[in-house]
Amino acid sequence: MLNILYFASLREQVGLAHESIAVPAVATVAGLIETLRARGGEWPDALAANKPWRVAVNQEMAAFDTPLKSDDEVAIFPPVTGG
Amino acid sequence: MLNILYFASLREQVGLAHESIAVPAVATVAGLIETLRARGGEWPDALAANKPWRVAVNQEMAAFDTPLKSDDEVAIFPPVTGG
Amino acid sequence: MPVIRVQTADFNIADEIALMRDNPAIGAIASFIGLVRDINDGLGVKTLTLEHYPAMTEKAVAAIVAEAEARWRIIHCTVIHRVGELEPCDQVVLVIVASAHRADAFEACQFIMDYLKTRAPFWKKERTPQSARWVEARESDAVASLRWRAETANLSGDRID
Amino acid sequence: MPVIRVQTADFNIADEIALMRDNPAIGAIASFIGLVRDINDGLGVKTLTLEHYPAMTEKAVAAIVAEAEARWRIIHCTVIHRVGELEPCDQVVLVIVASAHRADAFEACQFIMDYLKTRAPFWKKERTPQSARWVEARESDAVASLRWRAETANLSGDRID
Repeated sequence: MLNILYFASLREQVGLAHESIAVPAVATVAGLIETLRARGGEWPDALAANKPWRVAVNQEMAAFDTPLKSDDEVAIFPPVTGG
Repeated sequence: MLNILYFASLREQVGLAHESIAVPAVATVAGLIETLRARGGEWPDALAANKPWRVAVNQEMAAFDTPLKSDDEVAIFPPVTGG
Repeated sequence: MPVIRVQTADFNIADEIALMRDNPAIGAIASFIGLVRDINDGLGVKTLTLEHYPAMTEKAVAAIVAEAEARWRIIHCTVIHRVGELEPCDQVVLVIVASAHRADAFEACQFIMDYLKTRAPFWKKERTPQSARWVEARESDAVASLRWRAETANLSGDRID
Repeated sequence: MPVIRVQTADFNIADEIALMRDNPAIGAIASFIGLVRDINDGLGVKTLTLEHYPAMTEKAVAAIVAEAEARWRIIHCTVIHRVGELEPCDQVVLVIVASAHRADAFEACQFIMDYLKTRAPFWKKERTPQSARWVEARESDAVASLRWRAETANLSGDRID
């Protein structure tokens, strides 16, 4: 299972802080994003291609083609605004 | 009278922290420097043309042609090293 | 070892500097404190809530500090970032860099702040009398962060003591 | 009004920041502390004595701060410079600049330090076990100071928040 985390405005928009998803369907970050968008509701808008959301895999910033494996922790969030 | 001050290594070299000099002979910074060099002893070396001494007139950095008048405070010192 | 802390509690810059200062090789300490402003884009801010991604935060900050240590001659570095609810005038972030010479300290401190703004997983939510909204990332912060890449080519050039 | 002090006593950076911090327009405080190092050009420094030109010092520092205030958006500025006899690890100088945004604070703080090094009438004498000698001005400090002239042309360019 992948452990998925959502933060900040994205968390509020999808109404979910974390969830678990089976791996087979989502072998890369791109695949995971497609799977989430396909849920409909707020998801296609929250993860729209023209929005600046970011993905981290196992606490490291990831790219669209970053592969995913079982037990990975995937975080999806808007651009950071700390400091 | 001009009030002349010497600081740091220059003060130690000429062995003098301050003195007063009559104005007429020294109408510019350049004239004052010439007058001091003419004393001989440590003075020509301390105020040698190739040394990086600086001059302030009335607490503002001055140039060779800065005019001097009665009661001016003239300070002569090596490049600053604070901070 | 750098000091990296994420905490709800306030911090005292003098206490943090005192912890590193007993080293006569240090000639320069540059530091930065970020504070909550009451005005952001013209709205009156009443509170600012900082959310973060706990598992990633210290790792991300440590990576930023490690990059600074690879680029500049740093003797000690402290980064403290607060989370939770803050008010105007509250301290948000503290970066301290100690070096032999001031150019290293100043540049590394500025680099760490620029990268914290664009690479560390913190998010700010502002509450004004009218509403609550997530602060949007600034283009200017992205630009500030990118300029360090452009400067990489000059790294072996003249240094200022 | 900027705070400018020349004193023999030590200072506490947190106390000085506390005096200016109660202003919710301030978002960024950049600061710098210069410390006495025990090694300078390979010699073991035991004491460092700072001489200055009392009548000129505060005037010169005030002129440097005024120039920084003309170049950057500064909300508050503090400069404290110690004189007299100091030892390794002692604090020598403190510069604090508070602004709305960090680029102004960082740049103004660095500018003030560069100009203090080349324009304020302080002189350092080091005592080592072998001897006493006046510290020579560094070419690198002159270079650091001159670069701000070169950058003047860019002052109206992009600013970083």
